[in-house]
Amino acid sequence: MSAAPLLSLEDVVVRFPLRRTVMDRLARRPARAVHALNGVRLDLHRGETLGLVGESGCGKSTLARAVVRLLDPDDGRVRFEGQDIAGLVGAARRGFNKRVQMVFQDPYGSLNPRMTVRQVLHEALSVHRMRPRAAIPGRIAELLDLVRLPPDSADRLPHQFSGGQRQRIGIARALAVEPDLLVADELVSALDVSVQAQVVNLLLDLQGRLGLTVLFVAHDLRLVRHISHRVAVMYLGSVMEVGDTEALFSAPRHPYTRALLDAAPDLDPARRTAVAAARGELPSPLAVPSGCPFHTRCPHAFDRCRTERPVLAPRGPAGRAACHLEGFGAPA
Amino acid sequence: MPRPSPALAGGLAILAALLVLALVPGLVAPYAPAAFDYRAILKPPSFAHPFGTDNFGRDILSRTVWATRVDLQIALFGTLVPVVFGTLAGAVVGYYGGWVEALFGRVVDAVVTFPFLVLVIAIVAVLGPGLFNLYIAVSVVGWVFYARIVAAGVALQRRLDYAAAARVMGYSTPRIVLRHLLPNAVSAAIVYWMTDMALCILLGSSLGYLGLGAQPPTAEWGVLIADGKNYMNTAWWISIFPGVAIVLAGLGFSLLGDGLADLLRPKR
Amino acid sequence: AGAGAVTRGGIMTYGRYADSLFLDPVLNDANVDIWILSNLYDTLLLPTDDGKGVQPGLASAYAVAADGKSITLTLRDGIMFSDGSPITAEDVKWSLDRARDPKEGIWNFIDESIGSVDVKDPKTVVLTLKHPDPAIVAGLSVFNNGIMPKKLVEAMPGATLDDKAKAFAEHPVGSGPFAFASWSRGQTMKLVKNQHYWRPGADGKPLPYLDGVTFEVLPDDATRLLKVQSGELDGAEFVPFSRVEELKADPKLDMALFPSTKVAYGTFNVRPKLKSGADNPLANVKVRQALNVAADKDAIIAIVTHGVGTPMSSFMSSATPLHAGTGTEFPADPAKAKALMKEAGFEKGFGFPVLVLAGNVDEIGIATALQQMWADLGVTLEIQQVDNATLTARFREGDFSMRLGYWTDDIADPSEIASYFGYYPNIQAQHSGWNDPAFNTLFEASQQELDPAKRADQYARMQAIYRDGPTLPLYESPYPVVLKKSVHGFLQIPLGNNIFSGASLEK
Amino acid sequence: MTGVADTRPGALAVRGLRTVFASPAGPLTAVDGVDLDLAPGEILGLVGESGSGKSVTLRSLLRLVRPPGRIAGEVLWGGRDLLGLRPGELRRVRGREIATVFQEPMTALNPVLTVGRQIDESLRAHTGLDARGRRARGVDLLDLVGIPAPATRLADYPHQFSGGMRQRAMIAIALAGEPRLLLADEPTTALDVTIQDQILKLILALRARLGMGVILVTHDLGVVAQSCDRVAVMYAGRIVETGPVAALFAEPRHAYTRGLIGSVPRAGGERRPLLSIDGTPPGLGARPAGCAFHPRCGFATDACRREAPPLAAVAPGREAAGREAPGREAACWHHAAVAAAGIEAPVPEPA
Amino acid sequence: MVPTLVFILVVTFVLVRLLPGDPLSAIGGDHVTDAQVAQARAAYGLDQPLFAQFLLYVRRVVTGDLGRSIVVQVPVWSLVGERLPPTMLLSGMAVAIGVGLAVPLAFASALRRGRATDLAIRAGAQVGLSMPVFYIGLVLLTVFSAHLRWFPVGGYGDGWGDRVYHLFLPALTLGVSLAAVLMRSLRAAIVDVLGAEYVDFARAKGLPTRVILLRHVLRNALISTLALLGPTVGSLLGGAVITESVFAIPGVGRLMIESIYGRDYPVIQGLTLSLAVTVSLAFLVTDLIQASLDPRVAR
Ligand SMILES: Nc1ncnc2c1ncn2[C@@H]1O[C@H](COP(=O)(O)OP(=O)(O)OP(=O)(O)O)[C@@H](O)[C@H]1O
Ligand SMILES: Nc1ncnc2c1ncn2[C@@H]1O[C@H](COP(=O)(O)OP(=O)(O)OP(=O)(O)O)[C@@H](O)[C@H]1O
Ligand SMILES: [Mg+2]
Ligand SMILES: [Mg+2]
Repeated sequence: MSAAPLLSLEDVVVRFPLRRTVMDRLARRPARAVHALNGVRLDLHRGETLGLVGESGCGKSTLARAVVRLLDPDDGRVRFEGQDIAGLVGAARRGFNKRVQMVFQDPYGSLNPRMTVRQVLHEALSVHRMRPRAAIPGRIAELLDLVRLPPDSADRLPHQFSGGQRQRIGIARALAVEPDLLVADELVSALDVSVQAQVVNLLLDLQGRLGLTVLFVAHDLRLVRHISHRVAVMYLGSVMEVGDTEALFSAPRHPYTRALLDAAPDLDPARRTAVAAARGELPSPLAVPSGCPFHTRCPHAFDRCRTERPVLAPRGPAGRAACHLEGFGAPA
Repeated sequence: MPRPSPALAGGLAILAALLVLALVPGLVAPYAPAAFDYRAILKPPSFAHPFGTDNFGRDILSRTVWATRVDLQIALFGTLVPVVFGTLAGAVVGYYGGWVEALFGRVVDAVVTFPFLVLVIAIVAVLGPGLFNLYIAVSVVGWVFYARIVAAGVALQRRLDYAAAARVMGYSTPRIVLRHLLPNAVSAAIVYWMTDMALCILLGSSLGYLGLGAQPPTAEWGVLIADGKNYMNTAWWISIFPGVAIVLAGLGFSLLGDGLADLLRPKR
Repeated sequence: AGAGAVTRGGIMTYGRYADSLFLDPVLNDANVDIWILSNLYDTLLLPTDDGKGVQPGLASAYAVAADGKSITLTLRDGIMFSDGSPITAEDVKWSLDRARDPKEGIWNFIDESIGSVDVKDPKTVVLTLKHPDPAIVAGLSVFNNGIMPKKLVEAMPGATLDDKAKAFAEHPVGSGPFAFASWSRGQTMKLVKNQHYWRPGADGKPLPYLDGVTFEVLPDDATRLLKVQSGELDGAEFVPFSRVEELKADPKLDMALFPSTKVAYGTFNVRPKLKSGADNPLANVKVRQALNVAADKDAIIAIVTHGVGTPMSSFMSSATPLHAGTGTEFPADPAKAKALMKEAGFEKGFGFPVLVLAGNVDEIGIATALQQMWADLGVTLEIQQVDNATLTARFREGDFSMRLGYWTDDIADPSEIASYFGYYPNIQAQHSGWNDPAFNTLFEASQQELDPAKRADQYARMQAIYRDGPTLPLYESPYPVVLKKSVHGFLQIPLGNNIFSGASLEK
Repeated sequence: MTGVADTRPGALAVRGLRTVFASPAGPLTAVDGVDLDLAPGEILGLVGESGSGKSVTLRSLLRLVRPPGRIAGEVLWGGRDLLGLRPGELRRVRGREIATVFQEPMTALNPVLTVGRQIDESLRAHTGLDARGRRARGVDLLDLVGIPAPATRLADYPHQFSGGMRQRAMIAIALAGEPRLLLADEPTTALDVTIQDQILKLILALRARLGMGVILVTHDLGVVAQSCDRVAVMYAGRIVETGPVAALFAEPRHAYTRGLIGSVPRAGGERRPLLSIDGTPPGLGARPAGCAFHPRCGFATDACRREAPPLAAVAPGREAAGREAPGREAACWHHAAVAAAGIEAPVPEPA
Repeated sequence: MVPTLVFILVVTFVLVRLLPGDPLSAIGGDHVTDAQVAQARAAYGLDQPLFAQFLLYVRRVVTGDLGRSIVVQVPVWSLVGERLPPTMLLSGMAVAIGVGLAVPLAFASALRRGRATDLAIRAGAQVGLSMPVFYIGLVLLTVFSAHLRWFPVGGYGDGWGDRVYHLFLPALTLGVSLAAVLMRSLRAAIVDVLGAEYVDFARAKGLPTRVILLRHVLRNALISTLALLGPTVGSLLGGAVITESVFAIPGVGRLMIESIYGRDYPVIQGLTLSLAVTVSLAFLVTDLIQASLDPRVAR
């Protein structure tokens, strides 16, 4: 994987300033901001599936939105095939979005409740002139087949579908413009396990058949492990560790990754523990701790962790971790 | 197609009946609305005049029926511009948010704090009395309420994933606002519209009391009620029947509003 | 109300349709004030109860010089302001000088003929006139010539006399039968008996009989009457005609219809071109006459006044001195109306708007009836309700086709109505643009004519000429006042003045 | 069919529980004849797909289903039928003997009342403590569920708490009446894994300390594996399989359970298709005849389409172990075939 | 608030001067000659260019001087000071009555949803909404004052107790339509809140029904309905214009109409300004109440 990455994030920073209320002004409280992304550096290679995990609020969705240009970074840049996407306007921007698509978490909110499946797909195909007018109905049928929706679903409204079927419609909409990169933000989180499995199977299948590059955002470690070639672990707006799936799961090199893995309930009833894997709660993204953001909960934290922010440094053959304990998790 | 709710059916039935009266008042009204009969002044309800007569000997039944046309017009034209313009303005405000929203907030403040009656009286005084100018006056103010409702709706819809999806699909802003967000954001405004139409009729009657509404001899429910004010003790029938008509119309609009609210609520 | 056994004491509460604006006799200009000011400020002469003549007031006697060019007034002995200070000749001169100053208020036209006011001795004041004025004696009984305490006004804070007068008017001290006590604007005004009033009552002791009068402001007609019916008020003005019958039937109430100089009429714009530049059919006297005879006054009286009014027989009321009409002016005659229209070349009719005062039930009633009556001529009348200010402004600019209105005399002399209705140089004959040289000449002559017979003849001719004038005479109507049966002696004279000095409450 | 009801205090026996919602389109049966047994101090996991009736079952136990829902059957709590109690008696059971914890602490806590107030009203309803005593107890309770500086947090509103703390607060409220049974409807689904882990450990610790039983409703088989003694699997308003956790996970006896377990990715199977269940659960109004699962089932035969299998013991000999370790039950005509198929084998397509 | 007030000031200033006629045409009536009009205009500075007039006005307003009424010749401050309290008391009582009626009715209606009580209450609300204010007022007056003699026929009274007594019927008149509006919204809110999970949780806690309804349901339902109250105050003032006429209350509503009809520029401007401030304050108060009921909007 030495070829140029398809997409790369370079020290991306995103902040959401909080609205100051009258009381804030009166009390002369300074303007505050949610630090959603604090300098994220990440590459996405052509044809791979990169899993992105982390606890709620750590910035996964923000990252995904920055990638598809639903928001612009306050600092740093996102490059697609080497080009800074922040500069794209008009037709160029539309062209970019044609190649980078997204599917969303919420099976209920991500489809316009008043548009039939046919209207949704027709709009995508015709706005981007994917097919001549006459060929559009045929293409719609193809797309439905691709995501394994029955052909008679075209004229139904979203509320007439189950959650899993809706996610398929979302996928079909994204695939209609034949993108290179598909960003899937918590695509299956809202679904039942059985339906999750259906959609995951579909995604695996499509990725192989169409050669898609996928950014798979999720908080379920088992799922991410199942679907990804590589995995990145985020915490409070920073990437803590990134590496090949197998290596990362079998020998995590960051205490946070370790804690996440330990906290995830194992399917095997025999492996019970009485003590919680991680202590404390997630700090507020309004006041990200200095130094290593995880130091407040890390059992291994020492003075340096509190003051100096560790950078993502190579660990092992194909991974990187942002931890001052270089030897953490290394095979003895 | 699901069975229409009782509210919707009831509302539609009432309004359809009123609409028929408005279109062909002659069907029910035995006399011309402005026809005098000096020999039958202030007569109580009788066979010849089922609702009685007023101080000009005009037939209250006929006037009440003919007034339907005027009042439905008031309801419609008094709200038409606010609905259309307010909806579009609200869409823009709701979509862009930020300083546009802040500015709009100021406008709302000003409109809500400004005594409405002053404005109406002023406009009527400048432009002359009559229904058309009444429409202008209520339109100047009314659009704000629709805009506020729609803006809130659009702002809500804008945050949903399907709006983000439309942007990721590379659709233009007008397409997103008009085709995607607006259809999902207008139902509250439409429901409010129904209430507003009833309120508009009522406003017409308050202004009629002040002489600023429909001009004589036009029969209009509010004016008819105001006409009967001095005869409450001696000729109650002058104002009772138009009063019933107003209540009925209000009921029709409000039922229709409730019914539409059910109907327009997007299915989940 | 028998004069024999009057009871004294008690406070009479009286419901008014609107509040006073302010209580200065010179600067104010509205009926809401004019009609009650005489209770606070006495004049040198007082109008008689029939409104047609004068009787002695603060002046116990007056003498007009033979040439008619001066008037000598003798002040009554022992007259005092309500605070007990004496009313002096200086106060009289000061008050009259202020009242006739053309820079003060709008009523100075009444005193236009006065050249100077001189104090001859502490009891005698002499008015020197610029020219003989048959109306000046009556003029001295008009509210704006009310006598005010010079010293107290001048002691008020304020840079100018106007400022002082305005400050004084908030807590006035006057010479009338009642003294100002308190005022909550828009709600109540309380007057109390002036302990120093000069005029004796039927029992020989000074008037008034009442301890005080309280005005309550009740703008809504129905509410005002309810308050009398429920016994909370002793009386109320402006009873809607539609309620007169009903109240007459109430055994506890006395539905009084005081004779008045009030006339209701329409005014046409008679200029050949309208403000918009369009031709004005109403400029044609035949058209106006056609409209006049097409309007059935009796029907209008039946509808609008519920039979209480009477048709006008001249442009002025029959209670106005020198009134000269007999019988209904322009009795209804549909056939003649059609003929006249044909003669005038308007066989097919035309349309024009009429301005009426917004919310005024009487005017709307009249207009609605006219609309119906004229429809037979092919005339479409469009009713436009406007507020008073708009009405006056458009009227003054000649920007109208027709308006409705009513008038009451303020002075017991026909010159006031004649000058406003017909004499072009004053206000263009009610702003109608009607300019009849013969009328103007007659009027000017009558203003200096001291011979009553000649003057009567001049007025008869003016009234005849005015039949081609700009108005649509409609009806005269009394002042409808409802009183409790226990109220005696209250009077509203034809000029509108509410006279409480003779009122008493039966215990 | 499950055996005789356990009448000991702290034991729960549910028999033939049915909950039906009236709707314009006809009755909707959300819970369709559920039998459950819970020994005192036992933790029972209730799993199943969304809409299978887990929450309604739980709410029906305390008659918390709102109109137009109607509940039938028996809920024997220490031998007393809760469905027959008068409102006043029921109130004394609710919160005092049986407490409830909901999934979304943000919506289950009243946003406009302080946490202290919400604990206080429970204490007021179920203890005789005076104001000072209640306050002291409130501090104790917050401390018990692991909220730092409890005395100061009593005055806070729910929105001032983090998600995990809210869930702890709700548990504290539930514990106010010192209940013998805790009904927990997805208490950790809204939480992050690390917090979920903490809360589950808390519940286990409290069970050990207070000896109360727990019914834990969840989607997550991992949660069941890590915290429950026994598990009941629901499908379309029925219990389709129950049994001790380890045994059931090792060898599912119902095709639905098998599909559920197979849908969860497991280490070693990366990027290979999962053992999913095709299709979607049936609607409440249109439950298929016979076994409700048959349209999605690869093992289905005509028998399944004809007749609904009863929930019956499937591991003979284990029943003798007694109530403390009731044996396995499944409602499947082909439980032997399912057990034989194992959880690794590819899915047979439904016929 | 300040920019809003400035905006309103400018609009009012321009608007009232667009009106046909001027103070003098309003008061002088038929008696005024053209010369007298010109003279009076000059005396009041109305002959100056509009902009100059505005500057002068603003300069004075900034120093707290609202000017003097042209028609009744009293300082605007004292006029407004006299007339504002009755309207405020009236509106306050109307709100109290409106809320007092709306809360129990909304509860009764929401708890018996779809049954006869509910339908009756909602139909009543519809009638309340559809009746012109002046008509309700006159009916109440006729029945309760004229016939039953329970209340005085209009007026304002002296002293607090008497005033409350006098204002009861007018406040009821306004309160009826207000109650109808509030009832509808509150009913919807209660229905919503009854479905909230914290109500289930409260029941699961074994709380008595009364506590659940008052502490949990009402309080939360009021929050959304309160948001409606602020804007209603504005329309309440509109309704007050007519109520004040019918019941002869010396309030600002009537003063406003009279001043507009009288073209009393300083009074119209002063009134608009003080009404705008009052309404803004009403908004502020509802915000504060809302904040006290809803800790989430506080901070
Ligand atoms: N539009 C926004 N305005 C303000 N804050 C925001 C906005 N969007 C996200 N945030 C905040 O930014 C932080 C990161 O949010 P993000 O949605 O990226 O997290 P996430 O990792 O996707 O969480 P989850 O797993 O809950 O989806 C959070 O604290 C969130 O509250
Ligand atoms: N009040 C109600 N009226 C009508 N149907 C209801 C009502 N409450 C629940 N249901 C229906 O009952 C069925 C069971 O719902 P329940 O909430 O118990 O499912 P669940 O297993 O808890 O699902 P989830 O995992 O999504 O919480 C669902 O189909 C639901 O739509
Ligand atoms: Mg997210
Ligand atoms: Mg549930």
